[in-house]
Amino acid sequence: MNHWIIAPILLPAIMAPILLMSARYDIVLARVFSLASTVALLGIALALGSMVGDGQILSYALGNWVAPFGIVLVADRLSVMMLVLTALLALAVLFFAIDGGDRDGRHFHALYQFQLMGINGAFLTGDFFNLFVFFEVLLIASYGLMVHGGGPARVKAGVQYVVINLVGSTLFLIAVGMIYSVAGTLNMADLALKVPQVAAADQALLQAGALLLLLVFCIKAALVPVHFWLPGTYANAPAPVAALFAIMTKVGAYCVIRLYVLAFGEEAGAAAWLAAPWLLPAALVTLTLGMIGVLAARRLGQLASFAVIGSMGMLLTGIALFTPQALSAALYYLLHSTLAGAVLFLIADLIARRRPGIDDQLSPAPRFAQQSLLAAAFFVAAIAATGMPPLSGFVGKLLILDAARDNLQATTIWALVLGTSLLAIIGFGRAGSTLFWKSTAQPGNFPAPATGNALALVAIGLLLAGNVALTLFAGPLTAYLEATAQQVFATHRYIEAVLGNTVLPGGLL
Amino acid sequence: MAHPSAPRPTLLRRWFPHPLLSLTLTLIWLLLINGVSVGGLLVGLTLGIAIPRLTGGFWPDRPGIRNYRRIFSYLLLVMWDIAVANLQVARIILFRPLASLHTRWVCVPLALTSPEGIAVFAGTITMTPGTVSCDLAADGKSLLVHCLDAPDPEAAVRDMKERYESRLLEIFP
Amino acid sequence: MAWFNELLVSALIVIGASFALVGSWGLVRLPDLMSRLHAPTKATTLGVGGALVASMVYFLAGNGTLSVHELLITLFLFLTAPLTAHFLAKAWMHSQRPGDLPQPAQRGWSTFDAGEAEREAASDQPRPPPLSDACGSSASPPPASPSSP
Amino acid sequence: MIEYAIHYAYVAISLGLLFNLWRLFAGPSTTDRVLAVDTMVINVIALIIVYGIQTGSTMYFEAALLLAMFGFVSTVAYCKFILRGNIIE
Amino acid sequence: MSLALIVILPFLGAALPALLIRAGRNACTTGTLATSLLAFLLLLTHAPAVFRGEVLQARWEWIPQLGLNVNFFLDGLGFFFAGLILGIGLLIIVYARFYLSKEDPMGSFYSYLLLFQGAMVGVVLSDNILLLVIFWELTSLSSFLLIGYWKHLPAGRQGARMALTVTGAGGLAMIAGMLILGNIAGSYDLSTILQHKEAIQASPLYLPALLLILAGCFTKSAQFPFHFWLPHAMAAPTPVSAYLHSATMVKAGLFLMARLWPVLAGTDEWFYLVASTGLVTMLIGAWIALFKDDLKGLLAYSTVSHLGLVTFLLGLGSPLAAVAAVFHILNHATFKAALFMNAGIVDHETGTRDIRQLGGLMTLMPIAGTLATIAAASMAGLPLLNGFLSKEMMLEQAALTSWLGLPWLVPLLATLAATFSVAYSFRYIVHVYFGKPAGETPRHPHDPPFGMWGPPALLVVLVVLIGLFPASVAGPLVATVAGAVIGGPLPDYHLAIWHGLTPALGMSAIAVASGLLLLAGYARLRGLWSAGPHPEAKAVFDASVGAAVRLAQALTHGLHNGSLQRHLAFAIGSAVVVGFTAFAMASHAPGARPLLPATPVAIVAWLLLLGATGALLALHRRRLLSLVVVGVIGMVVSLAFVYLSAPDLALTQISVEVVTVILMLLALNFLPKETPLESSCGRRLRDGLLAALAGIGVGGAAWAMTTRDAATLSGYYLEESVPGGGGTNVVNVILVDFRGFDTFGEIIVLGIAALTIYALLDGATRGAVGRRLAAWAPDQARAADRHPLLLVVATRVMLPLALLVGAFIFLRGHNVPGGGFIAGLVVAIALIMQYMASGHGWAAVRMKVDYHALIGIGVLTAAATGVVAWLADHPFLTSAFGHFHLPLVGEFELASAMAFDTGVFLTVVGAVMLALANLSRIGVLADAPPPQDGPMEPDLSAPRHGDH
Amino acid sequence: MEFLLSSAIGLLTAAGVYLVLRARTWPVVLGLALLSYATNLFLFATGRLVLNQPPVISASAAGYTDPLPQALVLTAIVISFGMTAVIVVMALRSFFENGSDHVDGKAEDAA
Ligand code: NA
Ligand code: NA
Repeated sequence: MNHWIIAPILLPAIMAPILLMSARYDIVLARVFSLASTVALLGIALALGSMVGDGQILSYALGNWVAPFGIVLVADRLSVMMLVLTALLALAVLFFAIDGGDRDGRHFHALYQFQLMGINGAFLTGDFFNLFVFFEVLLIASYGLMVHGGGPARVKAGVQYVVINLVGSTLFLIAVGMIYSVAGTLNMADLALKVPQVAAADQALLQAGALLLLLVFCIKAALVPVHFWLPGTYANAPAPVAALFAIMTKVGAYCVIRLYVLAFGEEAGAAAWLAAPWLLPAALVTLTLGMIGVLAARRLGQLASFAVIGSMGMLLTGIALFTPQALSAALYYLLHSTLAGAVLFLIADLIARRRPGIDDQLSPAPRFAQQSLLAAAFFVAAIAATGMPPLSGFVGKLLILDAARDNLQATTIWALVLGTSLLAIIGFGRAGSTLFWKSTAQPGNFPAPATGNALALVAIGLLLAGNVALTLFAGPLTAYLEATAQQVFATHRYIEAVLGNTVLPGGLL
Repeated sequence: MAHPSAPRPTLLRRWFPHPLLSLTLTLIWLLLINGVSVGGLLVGLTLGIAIPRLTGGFWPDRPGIRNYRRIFSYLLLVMWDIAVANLQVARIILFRPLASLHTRWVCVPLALTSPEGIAVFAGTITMTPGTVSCDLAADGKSLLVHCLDAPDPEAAVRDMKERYESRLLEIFP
Repeated sequence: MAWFNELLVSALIVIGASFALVGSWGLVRLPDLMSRLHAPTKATTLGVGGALVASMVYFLAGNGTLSVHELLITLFLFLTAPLTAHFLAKAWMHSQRPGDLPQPAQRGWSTFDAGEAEREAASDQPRPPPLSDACGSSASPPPASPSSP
Repeated sequence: MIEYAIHYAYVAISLGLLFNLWRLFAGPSTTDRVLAVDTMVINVIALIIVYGIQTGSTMYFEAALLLAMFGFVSTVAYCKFILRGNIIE
Repeated sequence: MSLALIVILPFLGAALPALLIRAGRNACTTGTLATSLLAFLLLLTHAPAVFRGEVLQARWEWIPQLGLNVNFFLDGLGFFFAGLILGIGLLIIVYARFYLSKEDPMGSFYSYLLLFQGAMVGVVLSDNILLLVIFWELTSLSSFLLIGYWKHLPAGRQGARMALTVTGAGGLAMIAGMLILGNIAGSYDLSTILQHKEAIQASPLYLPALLLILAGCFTKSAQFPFHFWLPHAMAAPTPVSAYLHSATMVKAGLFLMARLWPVLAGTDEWFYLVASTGLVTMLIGAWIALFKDDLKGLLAYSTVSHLGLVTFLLGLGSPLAAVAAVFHILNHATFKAALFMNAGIVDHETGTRDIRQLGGLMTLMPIAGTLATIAAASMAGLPLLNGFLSKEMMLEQAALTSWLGLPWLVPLLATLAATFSVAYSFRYIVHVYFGKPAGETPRHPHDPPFGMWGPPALLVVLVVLIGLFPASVAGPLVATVAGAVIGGPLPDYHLAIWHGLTPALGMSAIAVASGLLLLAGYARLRGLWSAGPHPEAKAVFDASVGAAVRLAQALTHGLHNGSLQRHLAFAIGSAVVVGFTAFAMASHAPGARPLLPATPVAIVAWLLLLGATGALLALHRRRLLSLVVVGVIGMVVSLAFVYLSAPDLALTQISVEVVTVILMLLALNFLPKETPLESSCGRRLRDGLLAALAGIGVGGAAWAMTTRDAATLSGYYLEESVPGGGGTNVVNVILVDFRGFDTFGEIIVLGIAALTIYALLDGATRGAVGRRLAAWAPDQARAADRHPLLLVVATRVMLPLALLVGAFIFLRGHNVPGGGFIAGLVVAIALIMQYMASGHGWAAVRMKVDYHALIGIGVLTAAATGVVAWLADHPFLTSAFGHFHLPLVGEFELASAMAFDTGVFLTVVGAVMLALANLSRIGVLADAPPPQDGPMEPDLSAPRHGDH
Repeated sequence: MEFLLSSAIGLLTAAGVYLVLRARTWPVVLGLALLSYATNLFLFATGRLVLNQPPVISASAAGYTDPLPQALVLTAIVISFGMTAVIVVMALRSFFENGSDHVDGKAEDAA
């Protein structure tokens, strides 16, 4: 029995209460525990990666109850990739947090571990009600982290964030109910088997449910017109939290990939490729609005938020094409945009801390400490985020453009992808020159901060290095992602891994 | 809270600080599980011992009961009165013209001093004919009672004191 | 089930339900809150009581088991009904401030007494004392607490 | 016979509930409305007990038990709120 | 390998100057120079092979899936451009050493310069068009840094942004073009693409690809109408202008047109697009240059004009024109770089570049003056200098060109452009170096050090040598390069000073003559220019970017106004649209399940719900009442659960309801007691409509669902519950066993909720919020007694009873309704009643339990129960149960699920108590005097009194 | 019965949505509470409506309703309870921080 699959969920779930009980009053101990746990998570994720690297799909029947009756965890290339990404991001962000931000309020590290537990659970579960539970775990932890440290704007944004997500959770349950009421299962693999058999009379309920569920995932993925929560949330969250949230939008994207290829894909009969006609236009509008927002931003945090929205549009454009090639491209973009999005928030925070009173506003101000260093970091991050060569954003953009070639909407997609890149270039160019160049022309200096934020800079460096690594190893990586995408589309393999051979009807293999 | 100079409580006393409560809880447990078995009794006893110990702090100075037998007779009396009260009030609600009611407040001076005693008295008043105990004086020495129909307030007060308080005084210290 | 039992159960049910109805009707008919307070606290209590006794008899006669849940429910209702009436009355007195209350011998009714003093204190000095009470470092019970008669 | 009694009880208690609803609407004071809800809870307890008799099932008693145990908590909390604003001091 | 090294060296070397600058400016320069020189020498080692006509290649796989590989190749064209880039680069590096002042950060300058150099070499050596695009964009980025090098100058910042925007946009278009081109050719490798002329030109995608690629070329090479960025880029230090904006980067577009010439040129589309653009650019550039008073501005527009010239030649599509183009690229690089450096010298020496302030410098700076005169004469196209030769070739080609059937148009315009060219060239000489000094210049000029005039002198020597001996000096190079451009046999041509009396010579003569005339009448001409309209490109650009930004801001901030109501309306509206549309688009038939009759009790419950909901909507602004009414709804829902065979749900709902009410009341204490009426009528109507639609949708779905037969898994659970799960209450067995993992997540949600609440409340006691809280005063009259005696007594009596009931509900849960969660709530409510009756302080000291620890222990207990299964090599949460027999006690059951449920119980108690106790603590603090924290915030990591 | 339940779910949803769209945190929280009632009933109804057949195994039972939706609803109730608690406290904190309980944190009008 391979128990490794549950480790990414269980480890933080155990670490958090331990933090709660033993390290509540000792910040050093809490940091050590939290860091150790996150490093271990990375190790576990990598170990799982080597286990599923050969194309094997591992499943883990919790409580030893056979699927579809019990809950299963499923580790395939896709989910493990997400685990690795989460752990990497979490580790880098944790460095940033323990630079001091974790002391602004209570229970940062416990909430952080719970947050990781929720995210990992969402990536691993093979049951869509259990997915709801993990959504709630990751959401409620994110509520706590979001308002960490408090402050009027932050708490206000927190209220909005919570309310919109509670409405989302409501919708989630309604959608789950509608699907369960006609498909009679909660297991995703089993759902894939049941959906083609759903009677014509029941199709309306099924499809309405499935599309409402899609909407829920789109709320998480910040797709227009349900993206409104993101700018306020990300721009007001504590920097490490906003950076960690870069993976949260990807949870929504992951769910779209998982469920709408597996259960509403090729084999789904009347419900085949249900998501595509809705997703693509929404994704393109998201891309456009996001990058317009980049151009319009008045603060660096706001700019980063809209960049995240834009990148989600790009990512979901890739997903919405629903081909293995496009998925592989989208996955590359997913990796890239997570790291690139996260680092922007961290940079914005360091800048804001160095310009008291002006913070991260995109308006000229005197020079500040470590300006050149931060300028260099911003320059690299901006290159990545705008998709300029040579960094991963460019590679991702090329991959998506290449994959969109055969789509009927290819011209529109190309025009928007490239056109919005220009908006991003202008927006980032304006921001950078205002923050780093104009400041040189201003008289005076800001006082240097008390610390050099060495750990925070390490975090930024790690994330940027991640982007560079994505670029350098783009070849082997795309090969892996291609295999990943193929695996996602080979739904019978997943079904077989979860339900075993016996359940499969003859025609499916 | 033990007084510093108080002698060390005996073993029995420590394990059964409130034997009556322990016994009651064990009994209720047996009734709850709807059957008498050794296992059930063991669980009941465990709870009967554990719960009073756990909750001891929340009920400091539990009153000693002077006379257990009186409780039973008092309960019977109250039950009877409740039945009567219901009929009387039902009649008022259904048939009496509202204008003919002698609705009024009365002040009942209290002879009871123990909080538990006062509480039981006040509760009894509320549960029985046409009266609701509404407030206690700040010094705990009077009870404000609202009467739905009391043509003679003094008689009402006298009635309450004689019928219930005098009996309660025999039960509570 | 013996017809007698049936009759008993039926009668109890009917009596209980009738009292429940009468109590609720009283809530509608009686003219002011203090009068209305008399209706449900009694009639409904017997209403539920009737149903409970009916239930006890029914299950005792049907299954031969004495169901204690009904007793517990009764116990809780009897423990709490005076309490809710008491609090409703206090709340009403607090918000309506009836002028026709008899006054007790020394101190006023606890809803009002010290209330004036406390309100005055509050208007002069908006922070009445004890943090100690808040954090429990002094375990002094509330003034009217039975633990310190 | 019991069946008839039960039907009578349903009708009577339901009517009672509707009276309570009327009081909930009519008020006039908040206390009146709290009283209406408190009475509703008691009527519902009765309803559940009668339902238990009708179905011959003891499965539902705990619901009545919890209502009896905790129904008053809300009422007291509302009153405490009216009295002091702060329900836990 | 060494091929790649030529590209990589500048990139690697870019780190050097940044490091060496600590060792001094000379060390910095030397390091940079060495890097560049090494690359240049490496390139030269390949010269023999290239001149033999060999094509060298180096290939590495990078992203084979995409066809993006690190492939380089070196042929004549690449060699020529690489040589130009590296060679002129060397001169620029030397020049910059003397040009930059002490205040300028030289390290970063050289770093940027080397980055640019690497990118540029990458462009010209790439054998993969995607790789080429990468280097192409890198030139944009590095030039952004170089143009903005003087950060304190607004012109520099704006120029940099403008250049980045225009060339970036072109680059984006080019990406698309390259992707199309590669797709047509079946490969992104240039060497392959160049083999597919027919396929490419026959493809329906030829025109889009051409347009997109040309967009990249034209923007980069500052062709009309994208020419405007170049003069503004002149805000850069002069070495940058000389290097990027005359010698190299702006020629990248020309390079690419030349590179793709074999497969793209020769069509009508190519001719009309490229030749016309080139011609117009040549003309307009020259005309504007004539009126620029800034030396660098003049040279910038002159560059635009010359770039147009080359573009025009390439656009003609004939091999001879291509040869001319190559030759002119070479010539222009020499004289223009020399002139830029000269302009820099003038600026450096006099302190100004404004022609109107200059004059008569020849006597003061004879060396610089001589060099400038020769270079400018070459630019004017005077014989014996190299500029003359290639301009003659151009005029000759122009003379042969007919445009839309008009044979005279192109020659005329070409001559006109040449005329302007002569005029501005002479203006550079005459108005700067000859005549009278216009006045005092900011600095007193003299000839610069050798380091500054040496590099231009070297170039001027080339200008003369090529001019005199074109065939021997430039011949082989031009032949090799042109061969690479044409990609086939070279046409018959001669590089010579004298070709006889050709039409071109005549046109040239006319140009020189009329050019001199124009200069003579410059003052009047100037008046003519001033009178005409001058669309200032910068203003237009700024206005359009400004408009775009304002539009973006209007859209973004108008749309994202931070209003939750709007967010929600969009979200709910989307759900309504998606739900109804999806339902309508799919097939549906009414269900056939027999309906349950509606009993009177159900109808009354329904009426109660209706009434309560109505009352809620009517009373919702009175907050206490609204809470009371919601309680009624909750009660009806509980009742429905009882009635519809869900006792566990009823129990849960009832207990949750109580806790929620307490929680809400604790919060309401501080909040306003009334909700103001602030929505407009229209808003309420809109919301009402949305609400109605949502209600109809969800209600309709419920109807559709409940009226059809169910597909369900329940059979398995009902069968397996007793034998497999050891319990008869199937719901509980699902919760703690079949789907125990959900429950594990659920208690963690509760735990997190409590932690979050704790953190939120703890934070509310500190800082500004804490002070506000301490200053809080109740907004209502308060009754006198805090702890009414009756409540105190009743709750004390109830506590043991409630705990007993809690234990009962907990223990029976596996078999009949109940379980850890409900038991936890029962216990928590019983405890909270103590807080309510006797006060926070009184109860808190008596609760000896740390609620945080309770949550922790609860979660760990549940987890431990799950982990124990590993010992038997079963998955997490695998349950075990057994029936045991003890003497006296008899048969009893023990199930691991009980341990799990204990975890649930502990977590629930801990979470509810932590939340409520701390919420009530806030109330206590608010009633207390403000804490005397002083200016310092208390240490957060220290344990504080009273937090459980 | 199905109609009663469906219409009740619809009504609760509608009222919930209307309240959620109000401008103050208090009605929003109440709206969320109504929505969670509606959702719980909806999810519960996926098991279809069955009278007096609770999913407790016993020899005398005539049949059982679908236990799975009940378990799901239980989970949902608990989770939404936790969520309600958080949003209430967060709304309170926001009120403390912003001096207003407007969902957008707007300062109280002078009026
Ligand atoms: Na009475
Ligand atoms: Na205060």
